[in-house]
Amino acid sequence: MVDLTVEVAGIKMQNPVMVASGTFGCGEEYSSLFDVGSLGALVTKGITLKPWQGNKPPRICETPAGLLNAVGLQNPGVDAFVHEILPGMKGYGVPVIANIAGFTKEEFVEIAKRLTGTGVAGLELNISCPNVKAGGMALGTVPELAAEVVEAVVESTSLPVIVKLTPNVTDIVALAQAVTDAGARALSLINTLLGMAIDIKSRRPVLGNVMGGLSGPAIRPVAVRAVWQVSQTVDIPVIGMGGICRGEDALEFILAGATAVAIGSAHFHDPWAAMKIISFLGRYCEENEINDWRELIGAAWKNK
Amino acid sequence: MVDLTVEVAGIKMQNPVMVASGTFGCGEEYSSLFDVGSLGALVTKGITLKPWQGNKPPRICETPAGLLNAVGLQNPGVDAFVHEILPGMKGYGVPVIANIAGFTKEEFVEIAKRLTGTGVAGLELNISCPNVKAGGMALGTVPELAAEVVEAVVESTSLPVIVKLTPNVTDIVALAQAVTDAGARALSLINTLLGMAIDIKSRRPVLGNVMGGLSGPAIRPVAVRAVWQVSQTVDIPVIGMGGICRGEDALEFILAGATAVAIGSAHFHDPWAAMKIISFLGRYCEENEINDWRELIGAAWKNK
Amino acid sequence: METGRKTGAHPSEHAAGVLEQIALASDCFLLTVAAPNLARAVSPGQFALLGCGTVFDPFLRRPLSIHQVDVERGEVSFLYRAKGAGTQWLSQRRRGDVIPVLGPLGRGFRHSGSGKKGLLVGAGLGAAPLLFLAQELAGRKWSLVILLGGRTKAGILRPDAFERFGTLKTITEDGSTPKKGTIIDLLQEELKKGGWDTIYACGPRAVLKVIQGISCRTGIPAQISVEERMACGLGACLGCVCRSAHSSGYLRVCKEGPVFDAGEVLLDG
Amino acid sequence: METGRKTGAHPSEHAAGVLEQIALASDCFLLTVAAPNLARAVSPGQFALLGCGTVFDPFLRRPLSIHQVDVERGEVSFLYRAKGAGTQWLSQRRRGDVIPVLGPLGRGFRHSGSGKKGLLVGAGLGAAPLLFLAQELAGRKWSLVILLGGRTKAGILRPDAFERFGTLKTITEDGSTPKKGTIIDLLQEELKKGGWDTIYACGPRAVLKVIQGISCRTGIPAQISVEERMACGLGACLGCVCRSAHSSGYLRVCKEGPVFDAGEVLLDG
Ligand SMILES: Cc1cc2nc3c(=O)[nH]c(=O)nc-3n(C[C@H](O)[C@H](O)[C@H](O)COP(=O)(O)OP(=O)(O)OC[C@H]3O[C@@H](n4cnc5c(N)ncnc54)[C@H](O)[C@@H]3O)c2cc1C
Ligand SMILES: Cc1cc2nc3c(=O)[nH]c(=O)nc-3n(C[C@H](O)[C@H](O)[C@H](O)COP(=O)(O)OP(=O)(O)OC[C@H]3O[C@@H](n4cnc5c(N)ncnc54)[C@H](O)[C@@H]3O)c2cc1C
Ligand SMILES: Cc1cc2nc3c(=O)[nH]c(=O)nc-3n(C[C@H](O)[C@H](O)[C@H](O)COP(=O)(O)O)c2cc1C
Ligand SMILES: Cc1cc2nc3c(=O)[nH]c(=O)nc-3n(C[C@H](O)[C@H](O)[C@H](O)COP(=O)(O)O)c2cc1C
Ligand code: FES
Ligand code: FES
Repeated sequence: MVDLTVEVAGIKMQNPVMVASGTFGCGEEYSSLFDVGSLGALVTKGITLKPWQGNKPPRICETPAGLLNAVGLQNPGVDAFVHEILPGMKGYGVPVIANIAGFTKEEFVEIAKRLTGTGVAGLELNISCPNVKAGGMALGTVPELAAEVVEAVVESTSLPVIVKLTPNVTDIVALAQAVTDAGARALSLINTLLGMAIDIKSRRPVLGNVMGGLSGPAIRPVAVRAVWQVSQTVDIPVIGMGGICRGEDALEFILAGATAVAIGSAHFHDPWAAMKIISFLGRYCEENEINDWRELIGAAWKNK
Repeated sequence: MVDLTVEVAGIKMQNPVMVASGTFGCGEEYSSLFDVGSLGALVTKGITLKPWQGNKPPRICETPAGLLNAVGLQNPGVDAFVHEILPGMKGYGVPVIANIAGFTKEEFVEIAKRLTGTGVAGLELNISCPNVKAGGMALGTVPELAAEVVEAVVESTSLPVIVKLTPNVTDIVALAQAVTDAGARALSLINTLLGMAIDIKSRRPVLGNVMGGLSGPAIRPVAVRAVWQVSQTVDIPVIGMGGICRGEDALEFILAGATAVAIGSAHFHDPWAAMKIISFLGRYCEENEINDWRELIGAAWKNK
Repeated sequence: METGRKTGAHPSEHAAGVLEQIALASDCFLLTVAAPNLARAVSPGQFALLGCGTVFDPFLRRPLSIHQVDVERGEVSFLYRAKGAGTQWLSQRRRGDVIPVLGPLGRGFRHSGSGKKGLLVGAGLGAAPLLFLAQELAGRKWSLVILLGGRTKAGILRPDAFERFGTLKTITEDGSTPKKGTIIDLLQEELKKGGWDTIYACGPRAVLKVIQGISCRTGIPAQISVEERMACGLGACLGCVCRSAHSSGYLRVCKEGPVFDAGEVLLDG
Repeated sequence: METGRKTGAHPSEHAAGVLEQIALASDCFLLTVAAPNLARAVSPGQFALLGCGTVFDPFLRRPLSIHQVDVERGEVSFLYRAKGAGTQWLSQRRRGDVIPVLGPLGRGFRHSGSGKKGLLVGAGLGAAPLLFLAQELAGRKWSLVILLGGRTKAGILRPDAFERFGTLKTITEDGSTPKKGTIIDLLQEELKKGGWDTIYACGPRAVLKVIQGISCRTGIPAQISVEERMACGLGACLGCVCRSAHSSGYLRVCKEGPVFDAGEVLLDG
């Protein structure tokens, strides 16, 4: 068996294939389909300080080669997460990364504190959810504000802090640089693109929340571009995501500079997508006689 | 026959279906397929001051439900355009809108001057082409800079000035507001999303230019969102574009607030796309007994 | 003892070979596939997600109720309307083609005891999940009255199949059946006769809402099969929710539903 | 007088019904469609854009050379490799399916006079445009030697069809034909015999580049059919360019090509 291990933000993973926040529930939902313990890492749905209901339906709208979602952070809050959900998630024996979303800097810090020492392997700061109106977006689009939040969280926890960036900005590199300087140990790229759809029958927006986040293969070129730009600039690892559906797509992100990848919307098209991607990477390394798969990281810009 | 006429930036069109810059050549290429004179308006490929070679191939890369292009403003320059191309384009009897791209404010002004009085019906300022490195992008992403260019062009020509915005910004509304205040008579939304693809065989970027612009149905939700946001803010007409392939898509943009639509990448999927969309709109109005189709503009936010 | 969900019926993927695709009237199709494991595992009211299309457009799988099951032959049928791109693609599959089918999914109809009196109400495509239910209830000696409504006579789907399991009554909006009116008219008429143990209903939201009201007023328990746009179908993405009547939160149609007790959910968004 | 492009052969859309889809070896297919107007209008070396897939993925049409034409029966054939999503979709079309075909497109092979000596060089799928050309040249009493190369014997496509129009010589990299080596080896050998009027070639870029060199050194005119990624196929989008050898600009493969004189283009990007 090929060695696919990797370390991201100090988190050791048996392979670089994670799941993307919000698309994989607590893992349990998929556990009857395959061995969830064979993933690189689990990432939770966004966790807020208080329980959060999320947006009114419809929350999903299919688009060409993708979908819009406006789930809007429905979750039971950090305390219920720790007591009711986390124990089950830890049971798979792979690192659990908590995706957290505060509406203010102070909330981010408070959530981080409550998760410290609970056994989560790291925090993924979602400073970029397009489905939350209360400031989440602004936080993630202004380098200084983003850096402030990251710094505060880093100071308040011993857990490694991964920062998830939005592509809905003029300059993602500046943002990446700012949060790296503020102490991020890794970056997740990308969150969804802000989009919407209108139902021509009702002549009204399809989504209950009007706007939503676009994900799936449709956005893959935007995500590859972000990974390519950012991974050449910062010296912390990048977790690539956005439309990865097949092994070939995962490899594209790795060549662009991703040290790990996360599979999100692909689960909706093929629930076995992540499993197939793991096999693909192993097979690819074997067939191409690659001893250390990490040579492939950023190969598209390293080897000219 | 239903009346589909409309006026955008003072330009009278027999219907609201235009073509998107760079996807329709000089019109001639499509004239053996259908009557180019039945379009609402023609829009030229980006015109620069001097002849411009464009980027090295490959320039095209298919992506899920879309494509990346890195053509990069290949054109014979404004003077050759006026003498060699424009006469043919005017021959179809529909307004010809010149899409212009300067590398500096002064160039924009100079191109505008040379086009004034030549019979073009208006100018579409491309301050947003992602395939030109020399400043084009920065111009289009900073409201103050964009406004400066627009103001200068507006002062230098009697032609109506339409401004084409990039979606690769944090706040497209701020940009729209700034160029509107600077004298734009209409806005074109959206140009392509910045993206890229890597060939896993060669392990190098697919496009000769590395990055390119993403267009086609994949980006439609982003474009609809931009039209929805901007049309509610500014009081000049918005020309919607980005992934419009079918009559239903065009209607979606109109409901979102577009006063006209432009068909781009759809031509590559179905060269008759624009013709089919015009028929659809006529039929739709008849079937729904809509006397004035313009009632539909922005209906998704006007009628709640 | 409440039944209706087979224990251990975990969802899995079935590479389902198309056996038959029959075009019924009004864009509706009856698709039968070979899926023996699914046939064995599924209960009435549950659904499956069908992968449609060749590459990534359509991207999402389409949820369809299980319409009919033949465990012995290992066959599962779906009754559906070819509406958009996904179901149109589906309707073009022919014998020998293979469709990826994820199922069984969701919580189906509940029923207890035997020899009860059930009223099945199917408006249009709402007939889809009711045939399998009718078969099961008839097998438990329930006496059933099945009401089917449509806009036209062609919209009354599979009347012959339903007649095998109970008394079928139909109504159409254009009067192309003897009775003219809406399914609700027919239902009101039937309710007057009294003695019903449970109402089972599927159809457009407007119809389900009326039935919620009827159930509340009359006290006759009702179960309704609800539709919402879905992504994962497994309860993981929180995409398919419906407002809960008992808490301030939401219930997942793909997990807590699609069949809800009439009083469980609010159907106004 | 130069011929090769029929006057007034404007492109148009053909709803082409599939007549036959034959699987040749090594993922290659011979697809024959009914397209009488296209059959009449097209010349050797021209191509068509085939719409692939049901919705918007694949999005772009696939360019394929015209392989064979039967004007009387109104049939057009394509010879292609099922590689990615588009051509795989194509390879699954069966008799009765309809494919949107836009053509004829581009500038085909040029030839003048009759009774000349032509050398046709097809590497792998490069055979595709050469059969139609061989037929036309043979009809003008050209004497042809046709060189086909492949990695294996299965990669030598349609040898029987080619043999009808000239002397066929083949070579494979693995030696599964009597001759082992590359198409270039075979070409060098043939060139030694001298007396050639024109070389016509299609195949991978590396092969075409060698032929450009040979044409330049020997002075034998050569025409090469070039591939580039395309969007519109009509010359409108400037997507498919190739560097011009005579100016500092670019030529459109879909309009000025796909067949170029060997000296017209630079193949290094
Ligand atoms: C649990 C469940 C069971 C169902 N059972 C049946 C059945 O047995 N027979 C039948 O004809 N229909 C059934 N439906 C509705 C069916 O799923 C939709 O008609 C179908 O998904 C539409 O897909 P399309 O490709 O035709 O339309 P499109 O317009 O292309 O669909 C676009 C997107 O919207 C979704 N969508 C559109 N309409 C609906 C809807 N009414 N409910 C949920 N999602 C929708 C699609 O799944 C897709 O993601 C069921 C829905 C649910 C939720
Ligand atoms: C003028 C011309 C004539 C051709 N004639 C033939 C022929 O007769 N037989 C044959 O087998 N092939 C031919 N090709 C190549 C053929 O177009 C590609 O193999 C095909 O488009 C690949 O599509 P796909 O769906 O298999 O691959 P994908 O990888 O899914 O294609 C992705 C995109 O890249 C493009 N692409 C990939 N490879 C090529 C290529 N080599 N040339 C141009 N575009 C490419 C596709 O068109 C599509 O837009 C020709 C190409 C051109 C330009
Ligand atoms: C239904 C859904 C819910 C999501 N919820 C979250 C979330 O709670 N927090 C977050 O950071 N990202 C969330 N995302 C974004 C994904 O994690 C991912 O960044 C994005 O979808 C792009 O990847 P994909 O194209 O592979 O899905 C969600 C995406 C989807 C589709
Ligand atoms: C091949 C190609 C060339 C383009 N060239 C230009 C251009 O020269 N100037 C410009 O403003 N936009 C250009 N565009 C952008 C389109 O005009 C349009 O804004 C964009 O493609 C989105 O619309 P679509 O999805 O319908 O193609 C080009 C797009 C494509 C695909
Ligand atoms: S569809 Fe994902 S939770 Fe129901
Ligand atoms: S493909 Fe558009 S110019 Fe050749």
